[in-house]
Amino acid sequence: MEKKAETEKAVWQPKIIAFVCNWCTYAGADLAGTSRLKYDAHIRVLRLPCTGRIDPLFILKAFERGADGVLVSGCHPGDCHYNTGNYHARRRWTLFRELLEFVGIDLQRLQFAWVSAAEGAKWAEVVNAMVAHVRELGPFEGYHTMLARSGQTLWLAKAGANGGNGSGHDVPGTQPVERSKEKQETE
Amino acid sequence: MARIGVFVCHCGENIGRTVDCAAVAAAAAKFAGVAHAADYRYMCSDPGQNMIRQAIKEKRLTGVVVAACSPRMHEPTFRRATAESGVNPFLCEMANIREHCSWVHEDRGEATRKAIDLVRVIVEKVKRNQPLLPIRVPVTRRALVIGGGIAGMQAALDIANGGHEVILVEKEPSIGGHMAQLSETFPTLDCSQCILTPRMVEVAQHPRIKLYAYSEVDSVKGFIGNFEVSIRRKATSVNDALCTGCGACQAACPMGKIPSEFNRGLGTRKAIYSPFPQAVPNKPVLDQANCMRYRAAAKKGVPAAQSTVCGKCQQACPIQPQKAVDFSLCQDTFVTEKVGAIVVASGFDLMPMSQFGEYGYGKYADMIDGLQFERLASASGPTQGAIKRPSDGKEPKEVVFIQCAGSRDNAKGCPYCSKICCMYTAKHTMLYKHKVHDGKAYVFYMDVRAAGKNYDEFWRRAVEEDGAVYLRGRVSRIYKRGGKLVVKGVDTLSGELMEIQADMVVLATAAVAQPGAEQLAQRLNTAYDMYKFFSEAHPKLRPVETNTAGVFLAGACQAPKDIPDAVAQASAAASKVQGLFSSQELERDPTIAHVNEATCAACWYCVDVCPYGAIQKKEIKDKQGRLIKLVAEVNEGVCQGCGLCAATCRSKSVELDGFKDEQVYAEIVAL
Amino acid sequence: MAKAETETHSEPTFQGQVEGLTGEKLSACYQCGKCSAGCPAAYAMDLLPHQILRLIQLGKKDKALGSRTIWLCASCQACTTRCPKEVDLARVMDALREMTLQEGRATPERDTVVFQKVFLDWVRRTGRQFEAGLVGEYKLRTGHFFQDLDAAPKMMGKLKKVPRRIQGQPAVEKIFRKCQGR
Amino acid sequence: MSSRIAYFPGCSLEGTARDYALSLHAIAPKLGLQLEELLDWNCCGATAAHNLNHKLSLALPARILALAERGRYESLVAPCASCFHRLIATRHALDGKKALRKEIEDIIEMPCQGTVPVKNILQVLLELGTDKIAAACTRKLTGLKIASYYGCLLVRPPQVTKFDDPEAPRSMDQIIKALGGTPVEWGLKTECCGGGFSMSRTDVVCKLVREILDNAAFEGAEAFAVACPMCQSNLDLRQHNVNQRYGTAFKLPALYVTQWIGLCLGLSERELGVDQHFVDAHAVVRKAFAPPAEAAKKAPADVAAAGKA
Repeated sequence: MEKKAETEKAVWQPKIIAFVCNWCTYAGADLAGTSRLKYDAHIRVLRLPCTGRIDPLFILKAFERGADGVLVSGCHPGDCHYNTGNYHARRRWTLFRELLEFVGIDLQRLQFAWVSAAEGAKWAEVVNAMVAHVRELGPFEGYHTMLARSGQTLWLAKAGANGGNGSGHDVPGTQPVERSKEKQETE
Repeated sequence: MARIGVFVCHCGENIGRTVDCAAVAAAAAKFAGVAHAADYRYMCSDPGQNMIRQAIKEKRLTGVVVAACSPRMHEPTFRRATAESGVNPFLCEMANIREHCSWVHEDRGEATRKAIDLVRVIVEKVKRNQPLLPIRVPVTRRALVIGGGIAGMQAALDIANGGHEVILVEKEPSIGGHMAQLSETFPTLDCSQCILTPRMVEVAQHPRIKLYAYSEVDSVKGFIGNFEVSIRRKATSVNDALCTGCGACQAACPMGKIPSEFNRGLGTRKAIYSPFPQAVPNKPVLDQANCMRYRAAAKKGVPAAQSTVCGKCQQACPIQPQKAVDFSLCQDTFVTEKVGAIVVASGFDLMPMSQFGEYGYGKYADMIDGLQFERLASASGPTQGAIKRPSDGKEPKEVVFIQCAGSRDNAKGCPYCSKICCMYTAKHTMLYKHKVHDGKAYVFYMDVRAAGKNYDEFWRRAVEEDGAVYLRGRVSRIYKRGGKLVVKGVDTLSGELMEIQADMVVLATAAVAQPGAEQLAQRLNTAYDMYKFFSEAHPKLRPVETNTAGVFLAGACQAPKDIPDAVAQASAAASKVQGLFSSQELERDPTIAHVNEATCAACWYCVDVCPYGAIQKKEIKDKQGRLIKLVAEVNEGVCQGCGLCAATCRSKSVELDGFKDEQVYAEIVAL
Repeated sequence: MAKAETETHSEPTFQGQVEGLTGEKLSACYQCGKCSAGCPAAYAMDLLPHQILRLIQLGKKDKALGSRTIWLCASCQACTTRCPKEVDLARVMDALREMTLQEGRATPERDTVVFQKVFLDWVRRTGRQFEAGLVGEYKLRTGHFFQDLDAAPKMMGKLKKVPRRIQGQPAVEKIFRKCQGR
Repeated sequence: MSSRIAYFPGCSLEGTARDYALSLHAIAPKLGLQLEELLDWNCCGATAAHNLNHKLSLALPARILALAERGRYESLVAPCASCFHRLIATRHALDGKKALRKEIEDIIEMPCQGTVPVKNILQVLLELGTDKIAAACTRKLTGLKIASYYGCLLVRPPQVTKFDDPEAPRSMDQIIKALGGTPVEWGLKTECCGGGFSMSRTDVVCKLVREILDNAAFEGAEAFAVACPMCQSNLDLRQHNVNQRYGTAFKLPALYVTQWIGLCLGLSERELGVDQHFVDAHAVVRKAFAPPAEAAKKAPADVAAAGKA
C-alpha cells in the first residue's frame, strides 16, 4: 500500500497554468530564457495582453480542466502598460480569492506575483517555488470532490466551462483528463 | 474546417538540443485541424519562410503556427510571410518553445512534452483566430499647443516650421509665460527678455501659427488624429481687428491701483491693460471686474455698452470711425478647431507664501518669492531693476534667500525637489551683489543640486566671487521686529545657530502645478500624478507622450524644469507630432475591443474601468429616430486593447479581438 | 576617527530601539536642522537637536544619552510642529530621557532630573503636587538653598502649607507601581 | 440645555496659580459658565512624567479622563495649558490604538474610551462667544495694548491640540478685542518661555523670557494676557530676575485672560488675585480704565490702531 502510493507520487507531475501579461511577465520569462536560467518544466504559460484581461472564470476553468495550481503574474503596481489594468486585476483578484476560499478551494494553489520584464531571475524563482509548493500539496482533487459533493456542477464552474456564451469549447482531439477516473485506475 | 500548418524551428541547436523538434512536428500533425506539420533548422531564414509560403499555397492552409522563439522576436516576420501568401497575418501565431522551453529546461523528455503542449495551445487558438484588418484612422495634420510659455512657443515653432499648422492657446493676454518675467537666466546671466522676445515675435508672425491669447481650452472631443477642441476666448472689450496697440486707452484709464499679475503684485496696472510692454499680441484686454464702467453697469443691471460711466479708454482710442475699444464685446466667445495632435505646455506655478505659517503666512511685505525677486531685478520691472524692498523702497543691505521653501517638505505636501531653485537662488545672489555692492546675501539651503552643464561652476561663482554666504540648514521661524525680519536658522555644518536681522527675505517657494492643471488633464483624459503634474507614458522611454494617444507633453506641466530642459522636451514633443503627421492616415494594431450591441446591458462598468476613456455611450434608434436603447461603443481610435472591459463585462458583451473568451478557453482546454 | 557602531543583528540598533519606543520613522530625517533653528533652548545645549537625531542614526548611543541636550529640551513642541519630515522629535527626546534613566546612566543635568523626580515623588505620595514641598525638597537635594529667597514671602502666601492626600492616592500609588515596576 | 463641564483645576491652580483659579471662579457665574470640579482628581504628571516615564505620562492623565467619563461630562476643561496638553495628548495617543488603550486601562483599572473632549479655557470662552463676554462687561479696556502670549502647549503640535493656529494664534486676541483692548501684533506669541525649567535652569528661562519681554515691549505692549500658569509665573516671577541679569527695566504685568475679563466685569484686582503678582499691575489697570476724558483724548489713535488690526 505504502509502496503503491510512493510510485504514484513519482509518476504524478503537477500541472500548473500561468496567466501572464504580455508586457511585463511574458517579457520577464523571455529574459529568463535568454539568460538561460533553469526552472521546473511543469508550467504552461498563457499570454494575455494584461492581467486586467483575466476573467476569474479562466482560473476556474483551469482548475476544472485539471490544473493543480494557477499562477497569475503581471506588471508591478504602477508599471502597467495600460496604466491601471493591474490595479483592476488586483481588486478583482482579492474578491475572487475570497470567493474561492468560500467555496472551499485551497488558496495555496492559486498564487499571484508581480514580475517585471527585467525580473527573469524572479520569474524562475516564482515558478520553482510554485511548482515545489504544489508538488508538496499533491494532486488537486478539491475541485472535483467539491463538485461531486454538491451533486451538481457549480454554477460558477458551469459558467466557466461554457465560456459564458453557451457554446462549450471542448476541443476534439484533446483528451480531457478525468482526474478522479485516472486515480481509480492507478489504485 | 480549419487547415492549420505547424512549423517547428530548431533554431540551429538552440531549440533542437533540448527539444525533439521532429517529435513535436509529428505530434502536431495528429492534432485535429492540422493539415501540415514540418520542422526546419532555421524557420526565420529565407528558405524557412519560403517553406511557410509554399505550404500555405500547396496545402491551402487557413492558419499558421510557428513553434520557435518568442513572438516578441519574430512574430512580425512570420506574419509578413503569411500575409505574402494571401492569408490574413493575424491567422499566424507563434508558440514560444525557445525562451519558455528549450532554454530554461534540461530534461529532453519534459521539454519535448512541454513544447507539444505549447503548440497544441496555439493551434487551438489559431483555429479560432479571425482575420483582422489594420485600423486606418485619418489624421488631421494640424496641432494644438496649450500654453504659450517657452515650452509651448518652442513646440509651436518647431511644428510650424515643419510645415504644419498650429493653434496656440494662451490663457494670459500675452504669450511668454514665466520666462518673460525673469530678469536674467542661469548659468549665463543673459537677459531673459532679450532671448525670449524675438521668439515671441516669430510666433506672432508665423504664417502657420494661429494664436489665441487670453483663451482657454474648454473641451476636447475625439481621439488621435481627430480631436475637436472648443476654445473659450475670454472677452477683452477690444476689437482686435481694429486695435493697433497704441496704448492710448491704457494711459487714459483712471484705475491705476490694480496689482499687476505680471509683476506679481509688486507693480500696478490699469483696468484695460497689456501685461508688459513687449506683450504679444500687443493688444490690450479689459478686466471687467476692475473696470468702473462694467461695475456700474452690473450694479444697474444694464449692459456696459449702454452705460455712460467713465469710458475714458474708448474716448482715448484714436481709431475712427469705429473705436477699437468696444463695450459690446463683453461676452466670452467660443471657437472650435479640428486638430490631430495636442501638445500640453501649461507650465507651473509657485506655492503660495500663505502656506508658510512659521514664516508669517507671507504677510510681511518684505518677504517675497523667487518670481517677485525676478521682477525687482528686471530692468523692465517695477523698480527698473533697482533692488528696493517693497515695504519702504529702501535698498536692502541684508537679504536672506531660503531654498527648499516648501520643496522636499512632506509636511507641506510637497516631498519632491523643485529642481530650479538652487540655480535661480545662486543667480539671485549674484544679481543682488552686482547691484548692491555692500549688501550681504545669505542663502539657507539643504543641498545644492547643480547637475547641468556649467551649473556647479555657476553656484560656486556666487560663493567664491560674489561672496554669497551659504548656510546649510532650514529656517525655522521668521518674524517681524520693526523694519527687520528676524530669521532664525541654523548652519548644521558648524552647528551654529544663525539669527539674521534681514531687510528682505526671498523664499524659493516650491514649483507646483498650475491651478486648473487637474481640470485640463481631465478634459484631455490624460493621467496626472498626486501633485497634479501631467504623467508621461513611460518615465524613461516615452517621456513626452501621455497615456492618451496623440497628446504630448512639453515643459514644466510634467514636472519642474529649467529653460533648457523645457525647450528640449518641447522640441521632442514637436518631433513626435511631426512623426504622427508624416502620413495622411494612421495605422493601428487591430487587437481592440468590440461590443455586442444586442446583449449589452448598458451597465457602463466598462466605461468606468477603461484606462483610456475609449468607451462611450451610443444611442440606438429606430427608423423613426426614436431612442430604443443605449449601448457601449468602443472608439477604435482610442482603444489600446488591454481587455479590462472584456473581463469586467457581466453580460459578456465585450470581446477583445485576438484574445476573445472563446480563444482563451480553447487554450485552457488544450492543456 | 569616528566610525559607525557595528551592532549585531540579533539586537535592535539604537535607532531601532528609539523607533520602537516612539513609533517614529527616524530614517526620514535628512538633517535640515529646522528643529535646531527653532529650538528655544538650543543655545544652551551641548549638541543641537538635529545632531542628537544624527547620533541616533549612527548608533552613537552613549554620546546621545550622555548629552545635556536631552535634559534641556523644554518639550515646547516647536520642532515637532515644524519638522518637514513629520518626525515627532519632542517625543524622541522623551524616549531618550526615559532610556537614560532606565539604563541607570549618569546625567550632566542633575538638577533637572532631581526636580522632576521630586515632582513625581510628591504626586505619588499625595496624588497631587505639593508645590511648597516640591520647592523645599528640591532645594534640599540640590543645595540651592538661597535660590529665589526674595520671591519667597509673596510666593509662600499663595501656596498651601500642608500637603493633602487625595482619596484616590492608593489608586495613584498603584499606577506608579505598575508603570515604574516598583 | 445646560452642558455639564468637568473642571480640572490641576495642581498649579491650587498653588502658584491660585489667582488663576480665583479669577475663573469669579467670572464663571457672571458669564453663565457652570464648572463642576472633577471629584478626587489627581496630578496629570506634567512635564516630569513624560520626561521620565512614558507609560506614567499616559496613565496619570488617563485616570483623569476616565473620571470625567465616569461622571458623564460633556467636556473636560483644564485651565492650565500644561494639564490641557497632557490630557489632550493622552487622549490623542490612545485614539485608535487598541492595545495601548487596553494596557493603560489595565494600569488605571478603569475604562478610558476617550469619549469626553478636552478643552482649554480659551476654547470654552470662545464657545461662550466674544459677543456674550463683551455684553457682560461693565467697563472696557480703553485701548490698552495687550500682547496675548500663548506659549507652546495650547497650540502645539496642531494635530494633537487641534486648536487655533500654531504659528499665529488669534483666539486670545479676539477676547482682548472684545474687552476693548488693542491686541498687539508681535512675533513671539508662541515662543517658549522655558516652562518647567524655572527652578532648575533659571538662566535658560531668563534668557527666553527676556526675548519675549523685549519683543512685546518693542511692539508697544503695555501688558500681557496669558492662559498658562507656567507662562504667567515665568513672565511675572522671573521678570525681576531678567531685569537684574540683563540690566533691563521691563515692567509688563502678565494677567490671566480670566483676570482681564474679571476686571472688565467690574471685579476688583483683589477679588481676582491681580494683587498677588510680582510685577505690579495696578498702574496699568488704572490706565486701562481711565476716566472718559482721558480715554477720549487717546481714542482716535486707538481706533486707527484697532482698524488696522
